[in-house]
Amino acid sequence: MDKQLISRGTSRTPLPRFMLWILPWVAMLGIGLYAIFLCLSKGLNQTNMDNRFSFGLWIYLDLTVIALGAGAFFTGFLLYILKRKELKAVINSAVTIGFICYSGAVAVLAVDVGQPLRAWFTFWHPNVHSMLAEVTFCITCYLIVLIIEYIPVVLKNRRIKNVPSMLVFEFELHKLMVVLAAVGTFLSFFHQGSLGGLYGVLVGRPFAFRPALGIWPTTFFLFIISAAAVGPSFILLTTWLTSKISRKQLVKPEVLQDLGKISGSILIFYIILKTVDTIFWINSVHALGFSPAGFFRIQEFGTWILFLEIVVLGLVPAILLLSNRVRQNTTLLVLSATLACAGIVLNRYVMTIQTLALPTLPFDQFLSYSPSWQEVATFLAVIAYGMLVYSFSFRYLTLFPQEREIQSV
Amino acid sequence: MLSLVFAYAWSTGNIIFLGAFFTIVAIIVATLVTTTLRTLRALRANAAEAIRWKSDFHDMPSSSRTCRHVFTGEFERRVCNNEFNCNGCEQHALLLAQQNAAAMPVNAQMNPGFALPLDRLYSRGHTWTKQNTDGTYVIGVDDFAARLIGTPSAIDLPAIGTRLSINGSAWNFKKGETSVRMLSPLEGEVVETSDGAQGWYLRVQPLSADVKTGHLLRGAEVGPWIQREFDRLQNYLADPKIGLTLPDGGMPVRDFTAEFPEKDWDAIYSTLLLEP
Amino acid sequence: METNHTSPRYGMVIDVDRCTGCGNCMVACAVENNVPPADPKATERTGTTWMRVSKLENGLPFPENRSVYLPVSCQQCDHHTPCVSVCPQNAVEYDTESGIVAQIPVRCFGCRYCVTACPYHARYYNWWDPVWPEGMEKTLNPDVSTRMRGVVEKCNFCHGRLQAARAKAAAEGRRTIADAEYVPACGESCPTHAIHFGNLSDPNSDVSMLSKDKRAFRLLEELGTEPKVYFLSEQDWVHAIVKNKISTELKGHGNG
Amino acid sequence: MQFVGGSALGLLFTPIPWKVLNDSAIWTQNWPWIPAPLTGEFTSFGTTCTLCQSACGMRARSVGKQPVSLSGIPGHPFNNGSLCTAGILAHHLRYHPSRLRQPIKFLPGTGYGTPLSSTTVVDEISRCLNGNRGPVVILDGRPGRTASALFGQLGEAHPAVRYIPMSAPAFDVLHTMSDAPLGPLGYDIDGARLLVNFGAPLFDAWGTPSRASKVMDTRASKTQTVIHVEALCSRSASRSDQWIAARPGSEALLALSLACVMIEEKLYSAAAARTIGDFGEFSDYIRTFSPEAVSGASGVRPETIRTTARAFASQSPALAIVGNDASYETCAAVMALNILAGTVGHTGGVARRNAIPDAAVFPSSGVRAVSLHDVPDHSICTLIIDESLSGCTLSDALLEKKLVPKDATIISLSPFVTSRPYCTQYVVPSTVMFETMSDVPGPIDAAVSSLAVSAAVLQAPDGMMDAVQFAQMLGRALGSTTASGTTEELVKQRVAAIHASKRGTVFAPSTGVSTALQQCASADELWSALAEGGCWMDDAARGDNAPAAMTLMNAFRAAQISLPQSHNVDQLFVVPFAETTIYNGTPVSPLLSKVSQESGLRLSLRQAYVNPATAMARSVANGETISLTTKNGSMTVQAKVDASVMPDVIFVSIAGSRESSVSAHSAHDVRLLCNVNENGSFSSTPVSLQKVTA
Repeated sequence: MDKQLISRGTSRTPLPRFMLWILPWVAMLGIGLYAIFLCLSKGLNQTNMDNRFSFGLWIYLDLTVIALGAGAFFTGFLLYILKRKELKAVINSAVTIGFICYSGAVAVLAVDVGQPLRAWFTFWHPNVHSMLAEVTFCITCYLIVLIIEYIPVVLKNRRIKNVPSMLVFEFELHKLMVVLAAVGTFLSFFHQGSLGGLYGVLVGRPFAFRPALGIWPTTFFLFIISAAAVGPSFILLTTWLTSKISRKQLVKPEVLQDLGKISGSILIFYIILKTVDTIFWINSVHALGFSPAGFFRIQEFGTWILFLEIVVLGLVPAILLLSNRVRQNTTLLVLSATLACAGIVLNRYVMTIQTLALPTLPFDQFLSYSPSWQEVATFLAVIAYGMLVYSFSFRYLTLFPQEREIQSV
Repeated sequence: MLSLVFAYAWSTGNIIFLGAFFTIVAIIVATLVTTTLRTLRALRANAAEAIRWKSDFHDMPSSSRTCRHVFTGEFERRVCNNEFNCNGCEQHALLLAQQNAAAMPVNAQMNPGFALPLDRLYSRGHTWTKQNTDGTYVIGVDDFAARLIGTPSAIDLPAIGTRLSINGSAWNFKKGETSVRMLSPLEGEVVETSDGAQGWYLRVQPLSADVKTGHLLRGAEVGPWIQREFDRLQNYLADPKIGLTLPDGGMPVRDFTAEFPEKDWDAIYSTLLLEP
Repeated sequence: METNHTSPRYGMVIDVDRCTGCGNCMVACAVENNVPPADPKATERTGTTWMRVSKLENGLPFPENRSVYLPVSCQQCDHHTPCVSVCPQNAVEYDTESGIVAQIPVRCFGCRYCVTACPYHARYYNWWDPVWPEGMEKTLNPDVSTRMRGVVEKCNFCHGRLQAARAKAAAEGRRTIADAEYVPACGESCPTHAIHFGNLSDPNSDVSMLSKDKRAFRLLEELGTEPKVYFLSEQDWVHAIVKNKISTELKGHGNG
Repeated sequence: MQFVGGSALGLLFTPIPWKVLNDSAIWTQNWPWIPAPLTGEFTSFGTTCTLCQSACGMRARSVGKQPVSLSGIPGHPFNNGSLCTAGILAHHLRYHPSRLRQPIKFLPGTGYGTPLSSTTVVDEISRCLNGNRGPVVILDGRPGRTASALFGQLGEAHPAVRYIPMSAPAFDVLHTMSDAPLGPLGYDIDGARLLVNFGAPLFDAWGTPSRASKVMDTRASKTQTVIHVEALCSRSASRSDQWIAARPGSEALLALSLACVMIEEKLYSAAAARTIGDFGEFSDYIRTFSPEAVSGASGVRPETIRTTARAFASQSPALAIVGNDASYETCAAVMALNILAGTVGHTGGVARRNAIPDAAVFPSSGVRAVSLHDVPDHSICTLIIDESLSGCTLSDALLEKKLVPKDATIISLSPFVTSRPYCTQYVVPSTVMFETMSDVPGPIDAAVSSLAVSAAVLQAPDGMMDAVQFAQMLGRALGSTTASGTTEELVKQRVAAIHASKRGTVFAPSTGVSTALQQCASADELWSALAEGGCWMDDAARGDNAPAAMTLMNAFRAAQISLPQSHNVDQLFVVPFAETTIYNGTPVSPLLSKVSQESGLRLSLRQAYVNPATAMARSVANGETISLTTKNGSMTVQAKVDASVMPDVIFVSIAGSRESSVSAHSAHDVRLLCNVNENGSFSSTPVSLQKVTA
């Protein structure tokens, strides 16, 4: 039965070994689900969040996975709108990762809010000025889009496509994929931006606050660009990892190099803008009565963090990825992509956690926060969920169409 | 959301934001509805098999999609992107107009030893068809497919009256756990089925007088084609460590499947019999 | 958030030189607004105190160390109110009739974005369902409904009292209410009369005049949110520290 | 049919269903188990707070009779609209989770009591009192009530019973120093020009809640100066005109040193000196405590001491006050200052109040009041304590010392479980405020006697006794006669007697003004003014009312004041610390979590202030747990690093108890770590500090 589900012409590890691989993830997911149950039944007192650190690990996770999941929309945009056909090799994987990231993020958000049953109020009483309303609307829509985009990948399963209606539906849906890609791109632009705006609009948090360009703070644009920059890198990274773990070549080397090049070119653009933004911020923060240097006076969050974010994890990978010679070398290519991803992971950390750790009032103290096991378990559950969905997708669905051709040669 | 909602105001922000949101929702819904309607229409029009071929065709590796004009030597390399629908292929029409295909001699050397009589037309899925005197067509499998599969463990034939479409499923062989779909070379209604003892499996009544057979291989194309297919097969069967060592000095055996039981026959059938 | 100067804008002026940090305002507020006692596991960072008295120190070592107490509730920002614009579902509203920033807990779904947005840390999330010792629920204020866990709440200048005062005025055929008729619980409970409350739009009101005093300052004034809570102090160091925020407080880590 | 269907369809196009959906979404979203407030008409009534003797007038907003919030009555002579933090929450006490529902009997050494029935406990108490086992002492934590009079009657009627009214500790000592009874005492703070305050939280709910406001108001007119002596820059210290940072435990030395300067420089009142029988002996005694000698131990420079002493002598009337939790030694030394300055019995000093004119109802025997300190050690077989009211601070160490070892019995009346594990104890559940009629004597910071009443508005739970009923029950058990009648009848008789005296003024909340009692037509009129939260105030005692003869060494012979040996500079000390008198260990409303647990505004139980330098030297960060070990034991507390406290001293909270007072006597109580002297006073105790890593 298992064999009947695996795509023809691709070989997968024997079922027992696959079971062994997913077992730890299933366990991790199980513990996480228990933690989620605790949070939903007993309330968020199960977490270590508080009135001062009211956003914690989960919001950080949401911002990060959504940035990393940007590969889905950006690859779709390049493939369907800009017709970069070579990206067809990774689009299914990108869609799957996007689906995992967004569904995971929405699931965690549902736990993160105090009254999930009232979440629909956002649609009923929307405050259009709120970045979170924008995020909620766009993410909900985009998750639906991603589900619709993921459906064809599932329907292409060897067994499922034997059912005529499934096959036809997939075929017809695929014909309209360009519409969904366009909608997805539109939505992604907005919610990636809104996630940046989420903190950028916080006039009460001068560390995160940025002046508005038009109606959005600069972080709105920085988040879009950084997500677009790092999305391809993350696809590159996951493809390479999958390839390493499954010990199979899944895409032609040019595909990875292409992803790296796309990532690098946007990243350098992002780093320039981020630098300009930082300089403007340093100058504007005085006007709010704060000293920019004061924000970095705490040892844990010294200026080194700024250097690490912009130079080591920004400029360096951007330059590396733009070099042809580096891209030819898989190790260097993967390393650069890792650095780029780490840069965004750090950026989201700085925006979410550092912002809240810093004092605003004259009698405030620098705050520390460490998540409770329930928060960590929920966090890990999302990772386990992603691993499981991706593992099953990789095993039973065609994530890398080139794999078969590469195998048959 | 609505003016009925408490404290709602028709402000510019609300109109733009909610307008954009509802447009997006409408587009998503419209896409889904369109897809569903089209699906229903296609299913009602019995287009499922044709769509399956279209869908499968693009999932096949390019080595399976070699243009027939490569076999005749007109091209060094050419990959078909037209679902092997030569009838609708401009390049095909152009080439046909330029030359007389029938004039080309059969290159006997190209045939590695399969019995492929030239009195019939061959589909790329290794089925052949031949017109009976009564106007019906019989459909069978060619020697390559017969030797490839050997003796099937079961044959799943369509019911009498089933309508076949070009490159749609004709019938299925079962070989062990693997199911092999055989492609129909032409369009028509099944009027008789057979267990293959007489060399054919289906007898088909064409649906119209204008029977489309232009896409089928014939004459001089058959030899080079089958040579190419055999090369691909040998590629699969080759031991990656010691290279090509076929029994009988590279001559086809009666039952390849039985001869090389350790091979991934599911993948080989899939590639050679065009079912990705 | 246009300010309508014809309608009242309620504000508060707190004389920190008079504040002894006794905490009366905090408990009177909790009584008035049906804020439950702490869960046994609650901390300074998870407790709910619509009004919170914080200690502001001059930063000098013993025995030069001096401190004043700042009772900080919602500062009722008048412009660019940070919490109003961020709430995704309009659970925070700026009432143009009173200038009060109102939280609507029944509409709140507990995303805590407003809590993050507020620089005054004046917003409180209900980490626990409210629990009163058996029988004590009889002492709840009938004018204010209780809240369940998972929603955010904050000071609303005892909005219930404003409504009661308005209703009383309306019953007596008056269209306006006098400052003395409407005083939030914190102001009423202050034993040193450090908390002044009234209509900032009325140039002759007590608070209006005090807010223009040279002793007056507001917290994080430069953010431009126009808080309607003023503080008074004659002590220079208080002004100095409030103006020069970030340099003094980074002295230690908060617990947690 | 079609019509119905059409209407249903049509309805969808009207706003009605959407509005209903919308409204129900908004208004029904509350868990069903979340308590909802009572509904009903708002009313209000006036009453008097009985939580302490300050007798604050309060107005209760109520639904029916149930109070839902309390506020001070503006214009009230004592509190003028203010209440203290505990007073605001007085209506919660009735519902306190650790409220005693049934009598309990504790056996020595156990923290666990056995519940008894109401009849059994009376039987057992009768048996205990009739057993002729030995002396019985009745301790009255709030003298001056009707119940106090009944307790006093018991003391007179029965030879084995002694009645001990407990006034403020400082006044207790002053009584000891006086050769003749001084009568009721109070601080005339309003009249004082200079106030030297030895650690009383003057700006933090000491005395009447309006005291802080009154003192601040004198700032503008510069009519009063406040000098505060304390080891940390507390709320009161930082708001006083001058703060003298003295090492904890050195207050008595410092006060004696001030007295020494006054005697050395002849700054004392000559008139007062003439009344001191042992002036010479006292002068000799006090010479040891020169500013130079005391400076080291107190950390106060000799010049500061001299300057303060001169100011105390020159800015007459000057008054020295102490907190209620001050040690016997401190009280003695501070009262000696007042005596030397000649302000006892004078305006702006320690006022001698006239007794409440109720002799017609409760004839006084004129027996000299004694303090617990005067009772011989290990002599009390049965101790009766009225703990139904908070505000009485009893040193457990002192109690234990006075009781017959192992065989003693304590009978206490209390709304909460108060376990004293060193003896057999019966706790009788008492009513709380709003459940019983009670009369309240006046505050410590008032110069004259007064009376206010608090009426019963709510039904007391079954089996609860008020203090009067308790006294009557004891009377029956002892076979003595006490005044009979309900509490209300007795209080009314008392009020009638006051009315008959035609002395003083009465404050009526309905008018907000005080008028002479003579203008009060009837006792009923006075009664109704008092019942709605008013109060009666006596006239000020006229002219010089200084005590005729004093013997200071009465107190100082018992006090053990000596100059400490020089101590190790690095030595840490631990001190029990209560920021304010309102959390003196008795249970308070759980809502007080707002000012402690939920905000850190005040120390919670098991928290301690540590100076940043002290903390840093031991790598302790704010909020970390530290373990304190003295020769008496050890406990863990959370360190609150605070630059306002003295280095090398750990101030551990004894306050903020939300739970039953059982915990106050358990391992959480820092007092168990501290050294206790003969007088039951805690001294600052050497301690070692260990950081606890989780």
